[in-house]
Amino acid sequence: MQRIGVFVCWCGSNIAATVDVQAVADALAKEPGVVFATNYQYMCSQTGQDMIQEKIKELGLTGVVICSCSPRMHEATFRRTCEKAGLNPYMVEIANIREQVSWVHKDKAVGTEKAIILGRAAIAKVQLNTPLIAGESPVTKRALVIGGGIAGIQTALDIADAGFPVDIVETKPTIGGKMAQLDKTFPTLDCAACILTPKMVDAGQNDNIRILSYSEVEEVKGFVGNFEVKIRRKARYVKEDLCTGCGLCMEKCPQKKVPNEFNMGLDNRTAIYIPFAQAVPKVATIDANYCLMLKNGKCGLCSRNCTAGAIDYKQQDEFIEEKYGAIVVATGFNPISLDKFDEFAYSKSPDVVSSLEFERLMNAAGPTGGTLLRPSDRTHPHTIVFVQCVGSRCDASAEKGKEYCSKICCMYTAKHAMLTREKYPDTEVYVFYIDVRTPGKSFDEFYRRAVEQYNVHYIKGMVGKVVPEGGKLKVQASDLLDNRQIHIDADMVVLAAAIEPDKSARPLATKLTASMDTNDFFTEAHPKLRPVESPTAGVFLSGTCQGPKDIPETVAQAGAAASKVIGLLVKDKLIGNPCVAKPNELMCNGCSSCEKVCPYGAITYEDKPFRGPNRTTLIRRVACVNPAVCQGCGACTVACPSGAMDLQGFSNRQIMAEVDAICK
Amino acid sequence: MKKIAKAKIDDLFKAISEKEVLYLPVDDAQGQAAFIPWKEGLKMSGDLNTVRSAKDLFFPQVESLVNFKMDGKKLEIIDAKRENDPFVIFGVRPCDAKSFEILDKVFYYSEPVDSFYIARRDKSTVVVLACNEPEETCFCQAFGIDQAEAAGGDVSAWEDGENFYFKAVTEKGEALLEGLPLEDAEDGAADDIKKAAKAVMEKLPLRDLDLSKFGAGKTQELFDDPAWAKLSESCLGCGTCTFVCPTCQCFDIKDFDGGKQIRRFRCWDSCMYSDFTQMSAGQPRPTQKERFRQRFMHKLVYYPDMHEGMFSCVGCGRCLRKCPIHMNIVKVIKTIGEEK
Amino acid sequence: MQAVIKKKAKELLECGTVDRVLGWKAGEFFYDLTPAVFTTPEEIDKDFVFSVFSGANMSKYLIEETKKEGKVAAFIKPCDSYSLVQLQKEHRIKRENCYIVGIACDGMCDMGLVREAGIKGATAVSEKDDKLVLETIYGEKEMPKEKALLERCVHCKSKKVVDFDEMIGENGEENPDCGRFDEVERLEAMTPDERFAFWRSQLSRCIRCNACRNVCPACSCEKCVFDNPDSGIAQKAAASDFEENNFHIIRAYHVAGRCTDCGECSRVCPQNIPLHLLNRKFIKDMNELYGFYQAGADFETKPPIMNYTTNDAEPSVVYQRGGSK
Amino acid sequence: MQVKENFTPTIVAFCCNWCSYAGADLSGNNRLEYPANVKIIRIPCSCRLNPMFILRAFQRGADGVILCGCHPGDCHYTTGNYYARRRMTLLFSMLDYLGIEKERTRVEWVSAAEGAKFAQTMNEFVEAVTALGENKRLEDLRCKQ
Repeated sequence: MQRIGVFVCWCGSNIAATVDVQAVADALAKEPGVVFATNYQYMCSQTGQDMIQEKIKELGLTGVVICSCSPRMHEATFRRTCEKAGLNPYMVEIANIREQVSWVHKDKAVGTEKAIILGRAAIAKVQLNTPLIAGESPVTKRALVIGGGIAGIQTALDIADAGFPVDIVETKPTIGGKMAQLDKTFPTLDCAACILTPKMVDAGQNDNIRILSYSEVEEVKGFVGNFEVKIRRKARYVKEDLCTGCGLCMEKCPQKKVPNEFNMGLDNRTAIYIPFAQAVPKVATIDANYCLMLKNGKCGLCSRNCTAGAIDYKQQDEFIEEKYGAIVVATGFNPISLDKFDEFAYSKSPDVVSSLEFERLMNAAGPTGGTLLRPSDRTHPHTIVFVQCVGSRCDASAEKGKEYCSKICCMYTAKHAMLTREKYPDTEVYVFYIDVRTPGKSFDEFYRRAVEQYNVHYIKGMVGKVVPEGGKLKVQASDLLDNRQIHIDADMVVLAAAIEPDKSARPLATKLTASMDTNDFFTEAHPKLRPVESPTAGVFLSGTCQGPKDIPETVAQAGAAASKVIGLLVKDKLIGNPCVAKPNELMCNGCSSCEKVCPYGAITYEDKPFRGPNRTTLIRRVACVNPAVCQGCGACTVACPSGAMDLQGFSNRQIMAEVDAICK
Repeated sequence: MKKIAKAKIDDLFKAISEKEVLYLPVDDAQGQAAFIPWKEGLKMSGDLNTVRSAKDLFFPQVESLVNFKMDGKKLEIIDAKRENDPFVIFGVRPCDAKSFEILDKVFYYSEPVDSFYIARRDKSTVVVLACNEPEETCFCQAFGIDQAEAAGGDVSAWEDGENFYFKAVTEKGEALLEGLPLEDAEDGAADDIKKAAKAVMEKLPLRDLDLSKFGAGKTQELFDDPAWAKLSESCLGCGTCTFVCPTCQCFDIKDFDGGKQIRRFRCWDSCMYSDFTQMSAGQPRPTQKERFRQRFMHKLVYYPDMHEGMFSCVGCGRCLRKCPIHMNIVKVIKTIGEEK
Repeated sequence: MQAVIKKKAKELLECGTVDRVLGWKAGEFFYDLTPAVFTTPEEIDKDFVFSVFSGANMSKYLIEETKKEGKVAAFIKPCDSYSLVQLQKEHRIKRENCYIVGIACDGMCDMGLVREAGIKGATAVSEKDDKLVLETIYGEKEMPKEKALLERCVHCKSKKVVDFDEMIGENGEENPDCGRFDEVERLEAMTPDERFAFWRSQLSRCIRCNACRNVCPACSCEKCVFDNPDSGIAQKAAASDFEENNFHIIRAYHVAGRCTDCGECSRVCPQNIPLHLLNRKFIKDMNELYGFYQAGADFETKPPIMNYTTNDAEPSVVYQRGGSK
Repeated sequence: MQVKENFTPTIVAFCCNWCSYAGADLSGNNRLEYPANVKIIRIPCSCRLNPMFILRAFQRGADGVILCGCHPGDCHYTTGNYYARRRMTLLFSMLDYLGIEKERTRVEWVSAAEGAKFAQTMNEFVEAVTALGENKRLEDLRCKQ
């Protein structure tokens, strides 16, 4: 049995006016285990705290109950007070007799009675409290950024600037991501490459940043501050340290018919290639699916011509293992596949293009050198129809498309329309939209310029059908405002395809035990208050892997994620919350029920030896909770049928003791 | 000897229940027989026996022993024992009647006596009803019980298609029959019933169950029999056999803190349970094999050791019917001690 | 069927595929079969029985059997196979240590139901058409076989063995229209007072023998909360009406989402309490609220109670349905 | 149903630490009254509420039990209240199935800003439970005397 001291606070008249504090102290003094009970004007004052400390020492108190304001107010205060007096801070319980008694009940007798009951409940709980000690764990001062788009680059630069080493893992041969493919950026119309490529160079030259391009995360172990990550460096058949990026190999390569993914397959590249001129690292990569040497063993032209001797046809995938304190996910997005949207004739006509393809067609470094030409006959289009919300904001019951708004399409379509009109004033531009959403700095002005200054025809309505006929694209649409059917003979149709998380995100989430929503966007630890953190401690979110975003938002979030990472990495050790789940291994069945409901991936299983009957040893699978990862929600304790999993500080017995005391 | 026509049996029950509480085997919600206090409209069950034995009426599953009241740090002790009203159990089968003798030896005659048990036992009048239609699970004959003779109670009773016949065996029995609406019958009135019953008893498959391997003093021979492991391997460790058994008598004592009062009560325990006789030092019977062995050794060896060779089984066959995996004392008797 | 199974059992032992065989062992009568482990072909010849009284679900025994050295063969009926998969999902059975022979099943009989039909002193049985012919000490009696079928077989949810190494007989199909929720619906249609009276009349007869729990494949806890003195709710007997209710509510809750509806709880209850109606209520509610789910039907799907969607029904859905007040 | 005069039910309110407990505090800050027979137990998250605790409360003499947590989507631990929602839905349905008055149990989502909603919820709940009268169906007589 504990030796409990009860301290009843008046809170001036806040409590004392509607609760007879003397009567409360007297009643609670009679409870079993209570060795001392008193009341005082302001328990939180220095004098009040001194009294508590004095009594702990004088009477050898093992538990303290404070009847005062809400624990949300002063629990931390009183825990510190008691800790200074040598009592474990978790041996303190608060009975909330201000917010939940004196302030909500006017009758003094009623208030006093309730205060006594709440005091009893706190006493009953403290009887079962055990001293808790927060765990500590070291922090590896290195961060991993998964994804080398603008989000990953920005996060890495910010972390590196703070003095911490960062690795960027990028699955493509170069960093740069989607932004590298863009032409101009809204709403300022500055060139994407002009603002991105310097950052790419910065990242490549920063001593604190190591770029692991053409690499993938294979396995993640450990927890916040202590991740161990295995990274696969895919064989690029070119020695990265030797390749100078001169490009001679590309000139010599006889296999020139490889669809160029950087240009969305609108032109071809060679089997050995550097994706684009400003690639970082500027290192060639051999595409094993097309290389004649790797496929048939007949060629070797690149190797013969490489003055640096960088070509290595025998290269294998390599694995590196590294420790990290924090992991940032920046896996980005992709436009959805338009195969299912037959009504827009995307797969039937090359002149029906996605917006990202359109970006390449407009780009000076693109397949057409920046001249807008129809892919089919390389002529200038004179009528262009833009279709918004292709696969965005779809009905849940529809079998294609996404329910969410992709957020960026309205603005980039306005940009495309405006740029087209500016470059080719003789071109008629139509935009079909459901709504035009422009909530951003200078966004609406931008859109209005497209309509008012550039005379883009914005039509509220959906395109029903696109039919290629006689070199034209017959567009059937409805104008909802004028309530009429429209037929347009277009030369080009541009589809604003919805964006979706990169396909690598789901398997990565599993490796990280990070949670995702039904659309495969990573979920944040709190939708409002912790938007750049994953619920899994030590895992942070940057960019569109968390939800659709434009570039400024992505960069802002990337910086925010970096600052969270820096905040973690500057710590030498992490001090945990001791009110975490703890399994009783003797009772654990290893059934995995707890693991299934843990939002943090804090639970793992181990085969452990136990003493069996008659001097035997039994090996049993039992749950282990990592106290550095567990946040103490208690979901697992209820999922556990045997009651083996319990929550420290809010144990089954403690809560039932409170119930008993209240219902008595 | 007395008799009453079956058509008028309700009159008899009414007359008895006016004097005392009358417990009668009645079909419950699921059509199984249980001893239930008779009231107007309840019909006697047609089953051979109740699912739970008649021991419940003397040794209930849960019984308060003493209560404590807490007032702050003060403790008050309250005696939980209540005065029992006299009661009649009607339709106890000869096997169950024999089980009272076995329980009496433990609770009634062995020191320390069980005052709770005695209080109930003394207030009871037992009407034993002979079995006309014994079943294949009956092996009471192995324990010297004659299903045709309704012995072991205060009143012996027989029934045929028409009538119930009664014969008082003890003074309590005579007192019960006195003043009840019964007709006189000649002394041999039940002879034909007995004869018919005996003829059926001859046909029972477990009639000749051989108990010669068991009894007092056999601990050494049987304790380490390797067959225990095999027999117990499928045992689920539930308490069905012990709880339907008329002779199982183990109990545990528990406290319940209800907030206003703390109750100390006893409740049936089962040697089949993993925490049976659990001690702070550990479990003396760590696996189901030891627990399983305990149950049968107690019935067939330890009890006879302590009670002049009397077995603590009456062959009622309840465990044969109710064990979820059909392991039972008959299989044990036939298997243990076979391999030498 | 028995002959094929026995042959297979012997074959598995003889060719060393397994070291032990889990099966049903003959008893004193035709019906009292006991689950047992056989280690030699001779034992199998002598004592192995497979009949309409081989109702016991063998999957739970595999928890202990697969911890032992060597490999064990088990004959698994369709309904047992769901428990087998569920137990593997819960990491309770080491699949590599067992060899599963799936057996087609036409339904199992229960001796309690034979007795309920008024047949006393049965000593032998044979099947004739749809009838069971019973020899008794009171002469020959017969009854329709369907009257002796276990409740779970009358409303058989699936004749498909979901996990096996080989199959004896043809594997069957799931039977979604088995009507197993009819009785739950009947209770739901009652008034709360009627339901309360019904459940009191059932649960008040509970003797807390724990047969339901100990036979249940989902109740495979190292130590049940009701046996653990530190849990705060341990009880050796139901000492009050509340404790009777509490045990059965909590037990049903603890197996919710893991219960495969194998029906063993109701089969073994010595008091014939229809315990499956509690489990089925949870199953029915989960099916209706969160989409169809059959525990043990596959290795991947999360039980609904350990899962969620962001637009689940609110608990107030309970107020809007069920019998009148 | 017969209502005893002057019957004041015992109500146990389990409140999650992050939203509803703060919501309850806010009704205090705003001096919004609710009956004193509501006693709050603080739990870290609504998903900490074990059905055993609810039954325990009824056994020990509670007449109504209410769980308050963050609004779905707002859980401090992101998913806790989703689990709680399923668990409570199934438990309440089971209690109803056993014939226990469903009005005795309730779940309400109360945010830290909803002090008024907290007080109003408690007022309504107390009223509903008072109308039902004493909890008889899940009581344990041993806890009453």
